[in-house]
Amino acid sequence: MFLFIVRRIIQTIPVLLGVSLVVFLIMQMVPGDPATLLAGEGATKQTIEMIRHQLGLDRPVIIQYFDYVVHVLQGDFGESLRNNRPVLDEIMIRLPITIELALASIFITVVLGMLAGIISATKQYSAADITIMIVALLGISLPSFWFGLMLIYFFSVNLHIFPVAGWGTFKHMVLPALTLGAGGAAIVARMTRSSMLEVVRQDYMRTARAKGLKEHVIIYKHGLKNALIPVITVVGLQFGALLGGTVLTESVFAINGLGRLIVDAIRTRDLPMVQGGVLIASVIFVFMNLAVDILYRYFNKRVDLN
Amino acid sequence: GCTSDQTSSSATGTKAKAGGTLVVARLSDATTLDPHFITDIPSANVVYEKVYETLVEPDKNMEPKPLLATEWKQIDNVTWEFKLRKGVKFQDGSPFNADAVKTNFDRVLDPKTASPQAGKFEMIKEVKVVDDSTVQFILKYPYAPLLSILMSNEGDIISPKSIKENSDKIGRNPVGTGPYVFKSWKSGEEIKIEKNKDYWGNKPKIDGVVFKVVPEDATRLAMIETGEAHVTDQVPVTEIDRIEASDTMDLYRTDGLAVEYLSFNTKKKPFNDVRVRQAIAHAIEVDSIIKGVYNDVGTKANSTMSPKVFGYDPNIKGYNYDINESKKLLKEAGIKDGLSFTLTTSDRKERINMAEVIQSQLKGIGINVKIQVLEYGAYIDAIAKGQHQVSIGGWGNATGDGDYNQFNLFDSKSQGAAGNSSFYSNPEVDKLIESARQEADSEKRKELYAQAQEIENKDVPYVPIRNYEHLAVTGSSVKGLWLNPASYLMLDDVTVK
Amino acid sequence: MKKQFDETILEVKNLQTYFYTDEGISKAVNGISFKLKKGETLGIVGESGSGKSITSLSLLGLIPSPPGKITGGSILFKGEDLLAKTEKQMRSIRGNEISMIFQEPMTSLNPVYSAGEQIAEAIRLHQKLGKKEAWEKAVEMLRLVGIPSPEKRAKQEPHELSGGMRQRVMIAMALACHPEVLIADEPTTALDVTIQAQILELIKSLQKDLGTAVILITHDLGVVYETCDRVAVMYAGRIVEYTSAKELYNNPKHPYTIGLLNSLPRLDMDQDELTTIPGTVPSPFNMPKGCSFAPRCAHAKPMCHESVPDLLTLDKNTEVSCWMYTSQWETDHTIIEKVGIE
Amino acid sequence: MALQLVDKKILLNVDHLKQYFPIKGGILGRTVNHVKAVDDISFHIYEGETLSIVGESGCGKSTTGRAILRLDEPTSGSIHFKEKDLLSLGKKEMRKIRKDLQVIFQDPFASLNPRQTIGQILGEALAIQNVVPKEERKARIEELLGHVGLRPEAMERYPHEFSGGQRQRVGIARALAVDPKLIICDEAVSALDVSIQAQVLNLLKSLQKKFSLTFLFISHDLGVVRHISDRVMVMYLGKIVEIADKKSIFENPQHPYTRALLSAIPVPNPVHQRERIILTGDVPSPINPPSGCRFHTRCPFAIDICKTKAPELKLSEQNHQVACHIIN
Amino acid sequence: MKTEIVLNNNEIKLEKKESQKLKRWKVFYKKFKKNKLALVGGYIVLFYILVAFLAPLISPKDPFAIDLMHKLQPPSLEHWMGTDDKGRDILSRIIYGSRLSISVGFVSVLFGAIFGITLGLIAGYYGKWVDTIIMRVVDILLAFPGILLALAIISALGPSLINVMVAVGIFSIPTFARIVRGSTLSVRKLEYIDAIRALGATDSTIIFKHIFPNILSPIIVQATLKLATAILSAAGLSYLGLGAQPPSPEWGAMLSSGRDYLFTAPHIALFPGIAISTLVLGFNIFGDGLRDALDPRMKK
Ligand SMILES: Nc1ncnc2c1ncn2[C@@H]1O[C@H](COP(=O)(O)OP(=O)(O)OP(=O)(O)O)[C@@H](O)[C@H]1O
Ligand SMILES: Nc1ncnc2c1ncn2[C@@H]1O[C@H](COP(=O)(O)OP(=O)(O)OP(=O)(O)O)[C@@H](O)[C@H]1O
Ligand SMILES: [Mg+2]
Ligand SMILES: [Mg+2]
Repeated sequence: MFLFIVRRIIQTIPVLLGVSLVVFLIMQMVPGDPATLLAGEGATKQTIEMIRHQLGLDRPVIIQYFDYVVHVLQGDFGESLRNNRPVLDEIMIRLPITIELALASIFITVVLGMLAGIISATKQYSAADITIMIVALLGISLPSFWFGLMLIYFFSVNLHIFPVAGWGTFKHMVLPALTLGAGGAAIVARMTRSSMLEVVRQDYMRTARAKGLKEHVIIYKHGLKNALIPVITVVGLQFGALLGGTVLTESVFAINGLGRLIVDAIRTRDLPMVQGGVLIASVIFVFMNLAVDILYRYFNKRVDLN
Repeated sequence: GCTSDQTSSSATGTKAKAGGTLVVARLSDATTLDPHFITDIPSANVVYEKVYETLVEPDKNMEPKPLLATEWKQIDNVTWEFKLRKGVKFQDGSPFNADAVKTNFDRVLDPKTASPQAGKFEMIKEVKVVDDSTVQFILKYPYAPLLSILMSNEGDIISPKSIKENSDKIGRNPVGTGPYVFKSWKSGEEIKIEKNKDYWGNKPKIDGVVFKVVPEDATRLAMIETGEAHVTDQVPVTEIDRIEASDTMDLYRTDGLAVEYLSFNTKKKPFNDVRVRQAIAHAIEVDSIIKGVYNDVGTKANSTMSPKVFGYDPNIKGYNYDINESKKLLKEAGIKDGLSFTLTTSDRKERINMAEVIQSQLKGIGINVKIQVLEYGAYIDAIAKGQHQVSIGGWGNATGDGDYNQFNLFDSKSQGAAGNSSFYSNPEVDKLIESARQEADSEKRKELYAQAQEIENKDVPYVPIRNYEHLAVTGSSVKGLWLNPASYLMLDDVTVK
Repeated sequence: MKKQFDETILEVKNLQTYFYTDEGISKAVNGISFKLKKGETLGIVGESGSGKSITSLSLLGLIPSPPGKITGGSILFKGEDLLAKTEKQMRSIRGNEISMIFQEPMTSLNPVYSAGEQIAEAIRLHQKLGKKEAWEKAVEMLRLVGIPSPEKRAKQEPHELSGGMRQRVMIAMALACHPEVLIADEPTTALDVTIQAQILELIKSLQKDLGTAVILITHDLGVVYETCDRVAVMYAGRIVEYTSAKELYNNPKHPYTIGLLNSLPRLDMDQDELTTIPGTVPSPFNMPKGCSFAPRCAHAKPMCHESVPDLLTLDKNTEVSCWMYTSQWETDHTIIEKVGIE
Repeated sequence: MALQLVDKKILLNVDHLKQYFPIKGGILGRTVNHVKAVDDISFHIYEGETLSIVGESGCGKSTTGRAILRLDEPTSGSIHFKEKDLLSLGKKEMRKIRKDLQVIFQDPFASLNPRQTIGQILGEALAIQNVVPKEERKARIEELLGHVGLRPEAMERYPHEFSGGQRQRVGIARALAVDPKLIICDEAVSALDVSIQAQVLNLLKSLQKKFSLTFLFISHDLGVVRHISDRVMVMYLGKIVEIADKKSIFENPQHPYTRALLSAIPVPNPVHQRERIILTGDVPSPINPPSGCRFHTRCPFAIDICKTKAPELKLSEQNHQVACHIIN
Repeated sequence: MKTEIVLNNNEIKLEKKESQKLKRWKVFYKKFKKNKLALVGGYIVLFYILVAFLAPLISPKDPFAIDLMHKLQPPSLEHWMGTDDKGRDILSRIIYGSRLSISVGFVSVLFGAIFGITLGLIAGYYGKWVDTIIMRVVDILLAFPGILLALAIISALGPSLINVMVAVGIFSIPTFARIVRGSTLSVRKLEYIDAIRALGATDSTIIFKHIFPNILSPIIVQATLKLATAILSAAGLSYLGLGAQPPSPEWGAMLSSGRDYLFTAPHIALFPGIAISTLVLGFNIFGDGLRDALDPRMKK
């Protein structure tokens, strides 16, 4: 297992290099120049040139990239072009928030989703099942920004239960986590249901019955643990999607997260910031995947470690 | 393309000790708090006349008033002398004096500083210390609007101690003489400033201000409604009816210095033909844009200069809505079988809406408009490079002086990034702008600008659409807030219940 | 192998299990009857799809429902009809008095629990033992089925065990509560011959020690011969011949049984060509009207296509379901001799 | 089938064939170990005969077959088919020679593309090797179907509409389509019910006669093997332990493993009951096979030398080779 | 020969060729129909596709006609869904917008599917280092936050519906590639692939003729589900101002333009919201139904 983890971590290096190269190339393609944006309106060509030089943007592209990679390998992510702050500092402000948000929504995703899925599966084709599945599907099909604003107006403006925006306390987390977790919960519910229905057909479930076990023991003890395996995968992917997909929710709830940082950086052509943000997001994603695989292996011992 | 930057106005403290913290919700975070590097309003708004003060400040009509300088006079064409306020201390305890002023201007002008604002002070040859409380500005050439620049944000006076000790950290640790002291900045989230207990003037009534970043319009309003925030100064025009009807929110409106316009790339066919430009100007029904798109926020513009800017000429007629005239002009220009062009705009909602309405209006005279919405960075890039055919833009005015408008928008030297997005070039206009710069007599300056505007009106490189009006929403507990014409929040008299 | 069996422990009478599916009704088990005596081994043989597994699942009330349903007959276990029992009563019988080993050792164990846990679970349930005692008993059972170092193996999960070991775990699980009836549904089909020999040997010896009655389901006639006392041959949901194991080989009666024995490549003689049964098993949704073997039977007469013959008792030991042995059949020796065993 | 043993021609010669499957591991995912699925075996097949490979699951039967067909690339060794070294052929040449080497698989459900009709399946086989001109294909397909006892209408139908036995016939027809010399039958009848199995075995035998085919017949069912083979090869854990004429193997098995294997088969015949040798334990893993003779861990007769020295395949009597220290 | 005669009495009478195909469809439809929900999904999708095709015929008004005098009108007999902030008829815009939103779904999924399937097939079939390289590249795509990729692409290429499709398409590549690779791996192990290889078929024949058709079901299912995601992603991009160019009535753009009127004129956001949700819902349950109907194990 240890070897497996180490190997996986080593394997991420080329992936991350690839990510940084893609970011770099894309940012070269994107029209718009950080210096012009920095200079503000009405700046003269000389001013813009001076800023370009200051930022080192007048060097050949290849050199810029190599320089970047060399620095990153030394743990130096550079400084924001926009506000000259170390990229890593800026990211570290957002990272905990993003992770908290992601965890809170994953919590909602898992708890709501699995509960609904199990109820649905054990009562297949009942009214409860159909209702849950329709609600779940609605959950998937609502655009998150819309859902978020609706939640704000209902729970914050009208009922004054939760604060509108910001981050920090438990109350702050509820609405964003709900907004972000709802779609995932719906997916998890459906996955749990179908996985559960699949497991119910397995031979070992028949063995359990042949032992004379009670039905709920069969479902929850023998079934659920096996049904979890595909659910874990989905939850993992969902978590990955959360890291990138939080931008809208972060905007709606004014959460100072990584997603917004990266989007803002793209908008201001703040290359080091985009690079750093995307790299860190990728690292998290990769580690998430790793965690999922480890969990997966924990639940599914049949998978060999290769 | 939004509008622009700085103007002035000042926060002279008031008495009353109401206390409380004012929470301001706004679209974006500051980038730096170093006035020599600030190029955007969200940054300037935090420090301008709050943490820092300028030598002179603008009043509600953009007229200069004493602030750190108590009086000033023009000694000759190129020499201005300022008497400084005595007994003022910076927030770090260092004294405010002539040396401090000199240190500031030396810094911004030093090429090593690489300040993007250096260009604005380019006419200054040197700042001379006469005595501890007197300085002289020696200019390279006569420059009438000097005061207007000194009273804008880039004229903020920074503590000389911090300039000397950590010049490159000022962006994060602003120290000035103002009524508020910088407290903290959580990047991307909020900036806090606190009442300056040792302020030389009238101390603020509130304990401090928090500037919170809330990107979503609807969320900002929701925060005002629930009392989570007290002020927001970016308000969708579509919400004003609701705000006015609400008893938890108050709407504040004030005329701005900016103008929105349609800009033709006069280098590109067929817009190099003045008749085509005139034809289009006649085909746009501005009133319905202002009502339909802007919900009557702002007024119909006749010039690219707003009425509040020095040099504005109310006699310019502009182009009336006249389809027949328009068709006739097009015919004269030899355009028979219709005209198609791309209208480029940035991704601001109102601008897009405006583009759609213009598109539908021009359809009336057989002009086929394709709308191209570009993300801000790409938009700036396209305009600077002159890749657009026709664009929607706006020009604010950091100083309230006509030069800032005329020079950037019309002078041949400003083509592209510097502001002249129509790539307009008319030697006559160039000359008028140059002379107005150097003319000390304000009546004569006004006359020169009037002449320039007359020509520009005839040439229509821009079709002026709307004079800005700034909106702010406050919670009903907030009293005494005002916005100056450059859209800065003025907090001198603010109280929060 | 001469044993004396007296007490009937399980009696199945005219059991019918149908599946109601989209394509139609599948009469998987279509009226079968047999008896199982204490300590006896009954073999059920038949080709794939003949209803062997469904028969065994019916006995335990484990038919997947829907679409399956027991539509008739009775299952008397120690004189009581299992079909009349509640689900709760059935649970106390399953795994306790009647237990089962399944066809697929690879998939019949829950992959996420250790072997020991899975055995101990049944013990705790039925014998009301504590966690620790149950575990010890489970280890004991593993030792009994011949797993070396059972303490260690008990802690391992199914994927760490070989196929043969898994099947032993299944057996240990089934025998843990000393059931009176053990149903083994093709317990060795998935295993290699040398392992199969081990497992069959094990079942035989355990049966001798514990006195359990066994129903052994298989399609391997050799296994039946070596392991069983009596045999029921199933074809398309029915028992076509019910006799002692010896009798089956020495003197098969039903044309299907005869055909089956003939198709088997023999280890003891050279054949240039195998005798085959023509055609294939009829589709369960499309059963012939009369005897279901009639379309493949070389002797079939019009009457065979008309109606199904009852199970006919030929002598004390043998029952057969074939018109040939009824009085209605005008014996035609030529045909019988032709297909008769060489 | 009385074979003329005198002038037998070797059709296929396998020499020191090894097939190791790498096991990836370690930090960099390098190959850390191998599954020694087939470990240095040599044998040959005569033209027109049926050679069977028997042995327990995982002993390398299929791997041998697949290596001959180059479905997997063998690790080392050589395979000569009609004097040509298959392993040195290029991709194109190999494709050509595939005409002579065909295969029939075990699973009647997995061995036909469910989305093609029988006609398409056979037609494609004909097209790939361009056996007959396009116009004649249909007639040829009908002929092939006739050979395997299916009616021409079967052409229009999909595999799922057939029973297992019928599908297996289609598989046989596909193999026959290209007029092969050698057909490898990998458990070709194992999945079939006895009554159907007999039909297919008969068919294979009659086709062999008709088209003078050579079979490499892989099976674990000794009854079937005895029925169909001329010679039998017994494998254990990637090695050949015994190879001999059918008669010799079944009447006079020499290797302890062969004997155990034969004795383990339940036989419904009281006369032929042998004394059963019950082997203990499981087949060891082919990743770390036991040293010396691979069977020594389960062999009731193992002596010291068995643990250290691997026995070689030696002629014990005419046409009968055994790899065992005790015998040799 | 015995066996030849044997099969005659056993062979089922052959129906005509057409009816064979028909029968397969019928079986599929029968299974599919069982799932009432899926059927509803299918009908919803069909309904929207019809609407898209018939847009010019059924749309009551000109979807582009701006009428600032009658803006923000609530639903009425004249305007069934009211008018938007420029006085355009929302119903007509939704009708025309169905063309855009459905094409966004289809084109982007097609784009993602073509690349994803090709990559997945190649990786799965050839294995070894080819697989390693392709899957690492796919990992990069997967690790790359989707919306950022879109943002970057659109910033680079300029916003337009086509570029939205490209962007959304690109981030559905990994999903397709992974699914296809997995399925390819399992199909590749099947004996008929070895059989056709033993016959001497070329790799491309094997991949495209034998593997591809047999992994279609998971692809189709994935595609219907992705269609739903794609439409939502496009809406999300519109919200960020990166979607369709005005005045095109793409639903996501309509929805996000309505967010300024959530309280003053909620119908502006409501109707496109409903349109998106129902279409996405339709695709989702249709996809689920397909999965069940195409899954041979789901006999029910
Ligand atoms: N869940 C089910 N739904 C519908 N039909 C079923 C189901 N399970 C079994 N059947 C049918 O019942 C019949 C008997 O099946 P059964 O499993 O008892 O056969 P078997 O004799 O055990 O065969 P095998 O040797 O293959 O295990 C078959 O025709 C099968 O199609
Ligand atoms: N592609 C492969 N990669 C790794 N190991 C393999 C591969 N193919 C076969 N093996 C291993 O090689 C050994 C021999 O396998 P092979 O399939 O030849 O056995 P077999 O004798 O045909 O068994 P069976 O009777 O089960 O078909 C087994 O241990 C198997 O796990
Ligand atoms: Mg069975
Ligand atoms: Mg094999």
